[in-house]
Amino acid sequence: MTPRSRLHVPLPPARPGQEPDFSYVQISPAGAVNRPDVTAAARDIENLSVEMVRVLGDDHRAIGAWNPHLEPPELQVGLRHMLLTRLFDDRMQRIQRQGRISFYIKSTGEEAVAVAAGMALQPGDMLFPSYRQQGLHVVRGRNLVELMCQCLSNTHDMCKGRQMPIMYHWGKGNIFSISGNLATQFPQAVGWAMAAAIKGEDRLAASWIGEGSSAEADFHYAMTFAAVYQAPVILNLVNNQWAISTFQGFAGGEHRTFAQRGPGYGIPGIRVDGNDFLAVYAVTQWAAQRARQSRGPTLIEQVTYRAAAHSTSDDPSRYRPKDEWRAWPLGDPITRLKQHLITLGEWSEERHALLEKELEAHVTACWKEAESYGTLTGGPALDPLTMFEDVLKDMPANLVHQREEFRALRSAQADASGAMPPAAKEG
Amino acid sequence: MTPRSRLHVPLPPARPGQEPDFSYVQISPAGAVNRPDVTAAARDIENLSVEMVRVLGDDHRAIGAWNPHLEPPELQVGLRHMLLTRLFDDRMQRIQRQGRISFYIKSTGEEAVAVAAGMALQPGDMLFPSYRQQGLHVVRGRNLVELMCQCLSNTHDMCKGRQMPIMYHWGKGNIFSISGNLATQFPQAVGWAMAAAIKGEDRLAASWIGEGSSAEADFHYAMTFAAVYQAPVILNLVNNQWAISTFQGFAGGEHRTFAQRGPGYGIPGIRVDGNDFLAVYAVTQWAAQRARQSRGPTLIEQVTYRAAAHSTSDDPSRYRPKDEWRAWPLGDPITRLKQHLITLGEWSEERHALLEKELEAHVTACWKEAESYGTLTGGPALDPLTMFEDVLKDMPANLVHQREEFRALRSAQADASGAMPPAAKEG
Amino acid sequence: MARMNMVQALNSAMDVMLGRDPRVVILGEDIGYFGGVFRATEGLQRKHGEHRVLDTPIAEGGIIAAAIGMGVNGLKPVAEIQFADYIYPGIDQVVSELARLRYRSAGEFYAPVTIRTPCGGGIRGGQTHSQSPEAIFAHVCGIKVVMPSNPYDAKGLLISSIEDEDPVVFFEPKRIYNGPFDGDPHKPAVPWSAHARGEVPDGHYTVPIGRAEIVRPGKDVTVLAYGTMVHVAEAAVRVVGVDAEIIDVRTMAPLDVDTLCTSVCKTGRCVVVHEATRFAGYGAELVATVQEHCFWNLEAPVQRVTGWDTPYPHAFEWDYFPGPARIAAALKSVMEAV
Amino acid sequence: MARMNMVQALNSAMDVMLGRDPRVVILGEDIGYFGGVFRATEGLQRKHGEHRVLDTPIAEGGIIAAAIGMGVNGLKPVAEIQFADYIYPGIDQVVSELARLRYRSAGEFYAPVTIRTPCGGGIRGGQTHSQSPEAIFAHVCGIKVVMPSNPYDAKGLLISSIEDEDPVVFFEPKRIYNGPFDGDPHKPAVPWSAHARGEVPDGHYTVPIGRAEIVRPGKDVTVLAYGTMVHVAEAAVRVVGVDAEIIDVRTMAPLDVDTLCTSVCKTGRCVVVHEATRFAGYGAELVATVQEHCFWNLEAPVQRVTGWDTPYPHAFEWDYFPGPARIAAALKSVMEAV
Ligand SMILES: Cc1ncc(C[n+]2csc(CCOP(=O)(O)OP(=O)(O)O)c2C)c(N)n1
Ligand SMILES: Cc1ncc(C[n+]2csc(CCOP(=O)(O)OP(=O)(O)O)c2C)c(N)n1
Ligand SMILES: [Mg+2]
Ligand SMILES: [Mg+2]
Repeated sequence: MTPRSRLHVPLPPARPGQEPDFSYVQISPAGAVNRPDVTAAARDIENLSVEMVRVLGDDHRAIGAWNPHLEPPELQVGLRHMLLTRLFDDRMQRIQRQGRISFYIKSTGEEAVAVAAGMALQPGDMLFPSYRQQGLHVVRGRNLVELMCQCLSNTHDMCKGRQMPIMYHWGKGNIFSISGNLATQFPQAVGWAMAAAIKGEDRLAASWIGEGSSAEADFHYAMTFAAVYQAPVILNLVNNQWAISTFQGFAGGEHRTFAQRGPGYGIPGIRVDGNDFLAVYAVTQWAAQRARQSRGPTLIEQVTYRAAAHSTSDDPSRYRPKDEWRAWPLGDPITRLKQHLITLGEWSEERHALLEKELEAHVTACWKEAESYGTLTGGPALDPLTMFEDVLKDMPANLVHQREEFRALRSAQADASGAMPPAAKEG
Repeated sequence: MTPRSRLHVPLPPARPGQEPDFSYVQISPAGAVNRPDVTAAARDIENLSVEMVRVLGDDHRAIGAWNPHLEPPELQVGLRHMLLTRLFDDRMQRIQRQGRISFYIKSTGEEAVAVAAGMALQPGDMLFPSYRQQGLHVVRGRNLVELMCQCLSNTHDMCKGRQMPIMYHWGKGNIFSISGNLATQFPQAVGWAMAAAIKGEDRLAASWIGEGSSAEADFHYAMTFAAVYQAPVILNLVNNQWAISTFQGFAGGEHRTFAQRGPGYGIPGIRVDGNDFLAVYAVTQWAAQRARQSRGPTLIEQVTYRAAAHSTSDDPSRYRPKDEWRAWPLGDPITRLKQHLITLGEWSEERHALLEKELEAHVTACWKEAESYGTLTGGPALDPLTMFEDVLKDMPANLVHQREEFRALRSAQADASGAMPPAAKEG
Repeated sequence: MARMNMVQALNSAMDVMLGRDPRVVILGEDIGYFGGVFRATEGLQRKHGEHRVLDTPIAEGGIIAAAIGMGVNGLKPVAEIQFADYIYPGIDQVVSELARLRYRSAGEFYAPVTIRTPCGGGIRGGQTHSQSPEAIFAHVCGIKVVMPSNPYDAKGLLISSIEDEDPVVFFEPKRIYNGPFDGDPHKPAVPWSAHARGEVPDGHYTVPIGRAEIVRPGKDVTVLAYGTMVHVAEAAVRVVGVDAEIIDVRTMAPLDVDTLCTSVCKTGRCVVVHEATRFAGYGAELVATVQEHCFWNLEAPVQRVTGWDTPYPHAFEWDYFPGPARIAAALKSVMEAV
Repeated sequence: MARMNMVQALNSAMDVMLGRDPRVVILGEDIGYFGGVFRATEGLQRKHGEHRVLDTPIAEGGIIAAAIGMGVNGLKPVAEIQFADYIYPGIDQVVSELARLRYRSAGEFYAPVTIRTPCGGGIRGGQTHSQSPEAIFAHVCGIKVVMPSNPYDAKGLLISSIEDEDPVVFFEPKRIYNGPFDGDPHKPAVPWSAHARGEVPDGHYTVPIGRAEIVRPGKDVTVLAYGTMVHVAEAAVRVVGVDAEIIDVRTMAPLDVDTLCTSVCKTGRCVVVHEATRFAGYGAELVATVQEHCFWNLEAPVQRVTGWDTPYPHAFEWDYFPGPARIAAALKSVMEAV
């Protein structure tokens, strides 16, 4: 009989109504993975791309060579940032449900990926996030009011009403503008890092993309350019198991870890427990040291789970078991850091409850302030005439004319209130 | 002192005036590499992506597990195809130098990559070459006259004068149309193979790109889709060390072999001595068996050397040592197969000289015939009115009008000058 | 006959073609098990199988390349690009390959691929979920470009596209997936069930590619529009009360010059409407074509009403949108001219 | 003052800017050690170092993305795309990122990248070495699009582009790298040294972006052209003997509407010329703009003379090329109209 080929179609471990099954996730015990010197050659540390760097054990203690030995106050700050990120997300989702913003994306369950990495980097390092690393803004001390105003497209919106909610940027905070097109920031971060190297600076770039987005060309460009020029960049691939409705197998995760892409390009790949604050901190620190010592890029696969819906437009119960997140074997990053601090004797359920209350109140206060700058439906509003600005540095003639046409149309409408406006000027 | 990063810029081993230096090419002894069963999992055969499959030893004998044990007549056919390819190339280059065609690309030194692979595949397998695998046409028995007519853009040109020389295609021979845009054929081959798998056929697709082109997005798309759907496809990455003026380090070859990209995607990667006819044949056969048994794609890095200029527009003496090819450690594929046959007692210098003469005469005869169908400067000519055809299946109105405009213009010019344009076929 | 909205009509077209022609395969991001973010492929995988309706990696260039390879291997792939804004990563495979394959191989190879992609604003999607890039594709010879304005045409044109042996880029104005939006976001939404073109046969039928349609005959002025803007133009014409002939262009390339120019030569006046940015947009071609063919009949300059030459701003969607007021102003202005 | 051909002028512009501004870096395929396949960057790496003049992997999208990142980090990158035909793999980074960054971040981030790329036919390059995709980029708001027609402008415009804080796509008509080709391939080539605009200052100077130039004043008809076609138009005008005003558009976006329309309103007749395919090409915008602004002055329909709506065919390059005969025919036809 002639052999015949058959198309393989990746199948997720469980569909709605089935039992969650995460047996495909290979997990190393905490402390089990060696921590090579940052001078190690990529080829000598390939095991890091297969195993999983973990620091926090089931007993909530930090163990092993990757333990970053952070002081309790730092851990408490980390906990605070993660908690604030989560509470902020929860609030914004509720606000979206109420129809007061048009859209939102939560990072629930993935807070450590942004917060721990952000804390391990220097303020001068440039961050190129995707839409799911709001924790970076929190780490860098951004006033939540500004993020809320962006989501509201109100008079204080840093984007002047031009972008969908969550497409933040922060020049002063060295956080790049988020794009709606997936993965584009990855090779841009490499270019930024190449420029830092050309200028001989000690700054590095870090970027984040989802595992689903890694199928885009930009992933390949980033890896190639980073490898060729040994750019000082940290490339984070956030494998939260899902890309909207498709599980990570559709991005090529069935046969290999995503971290293993690194060695294929001659770049160290590290697979890390993305819900382990200490592990994420440690690998980021390690990668940052490499970058600053001209030892080139690192690919970090952050293994985590998208506990929330993809966005407020999504309904995950259509494609995965309802409570799949409960079965996620790496737990919750906030709970784990909290338990670690409690085990250290540096935290308690009471303090946690108090902190939660404090942060809730903070979020509420921020929202009140943000609303005072305008909402979708009321209060002060951005002037629509600003929509003609910033297309180019100086407004070109066609936009000057169009702005005048628009201005005339509006005043005609205002004058006639209901009647049809007369012909625009340039008839 | 603050550590500072520095941009790494890949440096080729030698520049014009310097001694060639191929010490960077890691070479395994012939017969040294194991030949796993085609059912082996990608993860268990990663050594194949680092070592180098070689069958022909320095003593010109075939050894080791990869020896495909071809019969002498088959070897002789292979030698003939490679020699014909080379003589064809040489002739076409001379013809270009004489200004009789506008452009040409030789495959000198890389003939085994196309010829051995082509022979190891089935006629029904679909081939998606780059511009440097003319050997595939030779293997599949194409009349050289047709290739020459394409280069001449004459009345028998399969492309009807629309394409630069060497952009062949061959529907009946199952060889796809060559594109001027690098790498695009790679994911197309995967799509073709996916269709074969959807239909449950036993056909496979094979494609070739240069190592330089592997930096393009299409390489990544091809690898991702091939891995995800386990498509029956053979992806050949021809590492001939140069991409016009940049050496393979600029495509990411400094730190890793290109074959190692394979395991990064969960695809077996095999590094093969691309100038060893038997080795190329054997790895292709192995990959084809995998594909036909629904075991998915294979990435083959063909390690070879671009002995000629990039194209007739190029002058390699500007960027690499003049005689670098002489120092190439893997020798010449034709010489090696010839010596092997001589060692087997199945060939001789005399027979070789005779064959060369016969093939030279054949090429000459073909060229004479091809020229009779028209040249750039004389003889029968394609009707320019055909340029409006095949944009879409049926000619749209705008093109009908433009064709009429062109026709009118030409007859006006002809009237004015007294010259007669070729008669238009259509009304 | 059934009542369908545009999403259902598109779904029905694919369902019919999957059923009739074993060569048809559907592929794209989230389109299989999930049924697509706009639900256009809902139920198709369950019904026709995982080898006919394929979820893909998130790689638009890979999707289009794979579709080309499949097309060359005898299939008829229908690829979905989730938003037209995301077609750019795949544009090299469209321009350099899909559009050129037949020509460069003198007809020996071709890939009958249909690329479906939702375009236009109206869902508060901001600049990366609202673009209308039809002009770019219309400029690329070797592909057909289509944009329907109602469920009946959507199904008929999609079936024609899938059956066509040329590649088709099929733009779906997402703003009218659910109803014939007339340009006023403050009015209650109108469903397709209240519109004649929401009546859609269940089975196979075609609407020809390359043919515009006169959706409202008139004698004073010709309005050239497509997609969402057909309905907005109708609303504007109602308000102004002018006897306009409204033409739904339907196919951007190849363009039905005869229908358009016969009308403009008759009315002597013309307004061109689209949602895309104006500069070097598709409207420029319509204006150029009209003035070339109808110059001696024109009584006023042809006017363009389009999106402003800026990205689509999230908060100012309705200031950006070329709504009925702007169309009305243009209509009056061409009517008043001399 | 020196005599330079266009390649030397471009080289000189980059040399001057590398010398004046430490932020300037050049990157692209084969542009470093080798000096570029058209030699535009010859000697620059040797003179300015490997960290200022970078060979890159063959990945147009990566090149443009890296340039954006560099631009955001304070550099002024000049990226070469080896042929305009190969810009498509990088177009997502141009359209979705480079062109939109300033707008989406309300001015907080921007990348002052210049993309140089040779375009047009004339070197027997066939369909993948001959395209003129300026229309596509002109339609994309947020970038400037430039095409010079002579060495003087080439250097001055390239320096302006590098100094500009907006992104610029800089098309180089490769057919006139060496001389002002007049459209007749059978005549001996004319070098730039025989042309006034082959006189190029050695040092720094600029030619402003956004300004067209009247290269031949006249009163009977306006010819709008750019790049190679400026010279072809001049030849056609000489042949026909009409008193044409020839305008070199020079900047496709933003367009210098005033200069163009002032001329057409004066002459009352207009011929638009480009090498790119006609349908939905840049000429459509020129026609639409002219008819909108000069309608009441027009005495004949504006004519377009362009490449045919097919790919650029290798063997029929000169049948495809919109040469002097076609321009002359159009000139006669607009002059004869009524
Ligand atoms: C170029 C492009 N294609 C498609 C989309 C639509 N899209 C938005 S998010 C998403 C899934 C991304 O998944 P992943 O990369 O895993 O990130 P996650 O959402 O899990 O954080 C898709 C397909 C897009 N925004 N851009
Ligand atoms: C998309 C694209 N970019 C650039 C080019 C120009 N170009 C033609 S061949 C070539 C070098 C390719 O090198 P490689 O892939 O190593 O193949 P080889 O020529 O060595 O066989 C380049 C840059 C092209 N044809 N297409
Ligand atoms: Mg994900
Ligand atoms: Mg090569």
